[in-house]
Amino acid sequence: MIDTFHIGMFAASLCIIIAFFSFMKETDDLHRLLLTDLASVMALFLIALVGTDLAEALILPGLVVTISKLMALTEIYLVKEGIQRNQPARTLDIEVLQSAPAILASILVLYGIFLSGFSGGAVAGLGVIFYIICKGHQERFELIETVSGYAWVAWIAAFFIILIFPSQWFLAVMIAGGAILIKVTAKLSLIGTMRGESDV
Amino acid sequence: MKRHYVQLIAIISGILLIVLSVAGHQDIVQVPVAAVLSIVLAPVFLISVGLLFSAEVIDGDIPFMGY
Amino acid sequence: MFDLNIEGAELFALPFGDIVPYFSVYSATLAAFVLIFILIAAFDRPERQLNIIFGGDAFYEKEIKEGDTRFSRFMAIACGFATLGAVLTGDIFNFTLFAVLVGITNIAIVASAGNHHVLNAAFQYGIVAMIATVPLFGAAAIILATTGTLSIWTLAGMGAVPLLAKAMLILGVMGEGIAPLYIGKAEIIRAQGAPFVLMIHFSSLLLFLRVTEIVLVI
Amino acid sequence: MIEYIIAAMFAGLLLHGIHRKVIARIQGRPGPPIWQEILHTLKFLGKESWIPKTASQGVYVAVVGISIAIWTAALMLLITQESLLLLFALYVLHKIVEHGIGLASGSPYAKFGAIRSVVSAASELPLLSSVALIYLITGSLMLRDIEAYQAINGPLLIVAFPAAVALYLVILSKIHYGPFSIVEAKEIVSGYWTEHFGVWRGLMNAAFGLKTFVLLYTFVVVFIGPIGLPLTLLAILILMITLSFVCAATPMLSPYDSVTVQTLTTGLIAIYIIYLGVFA
Repeated sequence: MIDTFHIGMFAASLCIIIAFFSFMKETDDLHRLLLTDLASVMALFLIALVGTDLAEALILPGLVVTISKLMALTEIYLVKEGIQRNQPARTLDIEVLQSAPAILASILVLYGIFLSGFSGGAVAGLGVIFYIICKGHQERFELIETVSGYAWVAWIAAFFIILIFPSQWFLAVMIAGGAILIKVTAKLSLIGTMRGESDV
Repeated sequence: MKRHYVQLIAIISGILLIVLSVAGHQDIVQVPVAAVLSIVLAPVFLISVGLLFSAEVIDGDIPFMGY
Repeated sequence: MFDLNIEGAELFALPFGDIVPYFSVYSATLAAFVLIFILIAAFDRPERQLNIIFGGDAFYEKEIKEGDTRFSRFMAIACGFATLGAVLTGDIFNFTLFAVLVGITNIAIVASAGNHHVLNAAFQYGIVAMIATVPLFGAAAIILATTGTLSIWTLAGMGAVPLLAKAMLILGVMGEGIAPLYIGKAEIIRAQGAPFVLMIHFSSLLLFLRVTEIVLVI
Repeated sequence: MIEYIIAAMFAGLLLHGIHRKVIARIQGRPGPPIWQEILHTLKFLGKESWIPKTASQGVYVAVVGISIAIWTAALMLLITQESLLLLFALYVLHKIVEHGIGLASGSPYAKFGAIRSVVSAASELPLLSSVALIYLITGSLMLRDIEAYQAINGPLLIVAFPAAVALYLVILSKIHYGPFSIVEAKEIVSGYWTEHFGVWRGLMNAAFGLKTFVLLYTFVVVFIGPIGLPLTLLAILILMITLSFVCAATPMLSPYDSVTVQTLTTGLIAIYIIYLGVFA
């Protein structure tokens, strides 16, 4: 065990020396930014070498802080170089995203309806997000909000049915399941429409 | 800030400091506790006494913003 | 027990299994200071700088709107809380995480100025801070591997931690905390110094004090 | 407790006065009377005072309170014989006071003083190496243990001479008119406290008097040992006069020379500590 650890330490320190050497050699800011990721991976490497449950639990927070730091640095780099303004018109330019979304989205929505309830809503919502992201969109918040509002009313109504007429529990459960399906779908699809339109 | 308040703060913190000091020497209060409380009270006392001194020059309230 | 003859008597300890947050006379003093500075950063208004045109009597006052300082104020408070965490935690890995968090918030405070020179300084410092995570996490990993625990409480006074890990811990904190002291210089002149830039200095000095204590104790 | 605080403040201010007198005599001037600094402080307390409009109010006032609190705490530390490490922490926190004073007012002169204070962060490091060396020798950092050690083994001044030199240098870098006092050089008016006037200035003066007294007292307690109050005061006076000699005879270094000298000293002591720790 200890021997393995020492061999690992040796390999890690070799990697670290190489990584630091690359920092010394590199002068371009963007390349240095990319190399910092290498450094953070080395840090996680050192933790992972310990190889216990505790080490496994330590890797996730370590990863989170290093990634957040990397993101902060990237943002600073974008502002510093003045390149945050000229974004491409379409972020995802992939063929499948133009031809297939209808099929994939309908499969997801159908499966979501089949599941029903909260997780079903999540799946169906994912399908709607996928469709909206791929096929373009319009900000129609009012429509979605209205649907979601009625769904909420139906859900509450289902509660009252259960409380007042316990014998009709099956009807109430079906109403509640359908309502929450629609509600979660609507909420999730809102995410798909939020793309920074000029009038938002 | 009204001069009145500064006077009040100075008197209260001063009395507390003296009480603490006596209590610390008489072993009524433990010395570390008396020390910590004195550390907290000393700036309050000294600043308010200082402000009272300077208020003698400009009679009345103690103005806080200037220039 | 924790009554080591280094940092004074133990005042309070909260045993959460392995991880034991504790107050000694030393860390309680530091924590009290951090709290005072968090309050200052939260409620104080920023200074308005006077710039003097040297060689004459003319000077002008930089204008600061309330909205401009919101981000730096938030980051200064976040920095204060990260420092508080670093001062109070009883776990070496948590300490390193808080040190990295202090580094991130320091970059953010420096970067909120929006000036090109300051951003450049923030970027370079950020890279230093990023590299510093290697010795920082490395130190925690070595301590875990050699002693099997990360609790300062357990390690206190045992002397089981190898010198290499201590050196790496100090090196990492210097990268995370002390580098901004020098980058802060670029910022002091251009942005409102108190209380936001002051927070950078404050957090780095406190990290330094805390790591001194940890290295002497473990 | 308050009687100790007030007495130490007056003693420190008196030491400042003696400092100025000795410097003046060495330089062939009559110099001010030795109670000049006390009069100074009382005079400032009676002056009209407010907060500049450009200042960051909270920091502007808080640093005055904090500087008093820090050095009061240091004095209490000596009275209750707590940890030397805590004294080191308070000394480092004094740096924050310097930054805070400089940054609070918005004045460029004060700001320059603060930047010089940031640059000379190396002046804290000799104290750390001094603390580390004392820990290596006595095996404890509590002042009562150090006193007990000295009662058995004689003064630490002989055993831990480099640590004494380091602490002496630390005191020297904080004393007025010294070779390292770049933070209050006259080309930046009064340095970091240019904009603190009236009550604030008077109280800062008192706090700095307390600081001088506490640092000198620490030196005597840690390196010479418990020798009774009259002898301790005599030792403090002698120490102050030696410091005045150094201040009178040396010019103020330029900021970067000052940092270089402090860093070099720290490095030398660190090497000595590593030598002690590894080989001895």
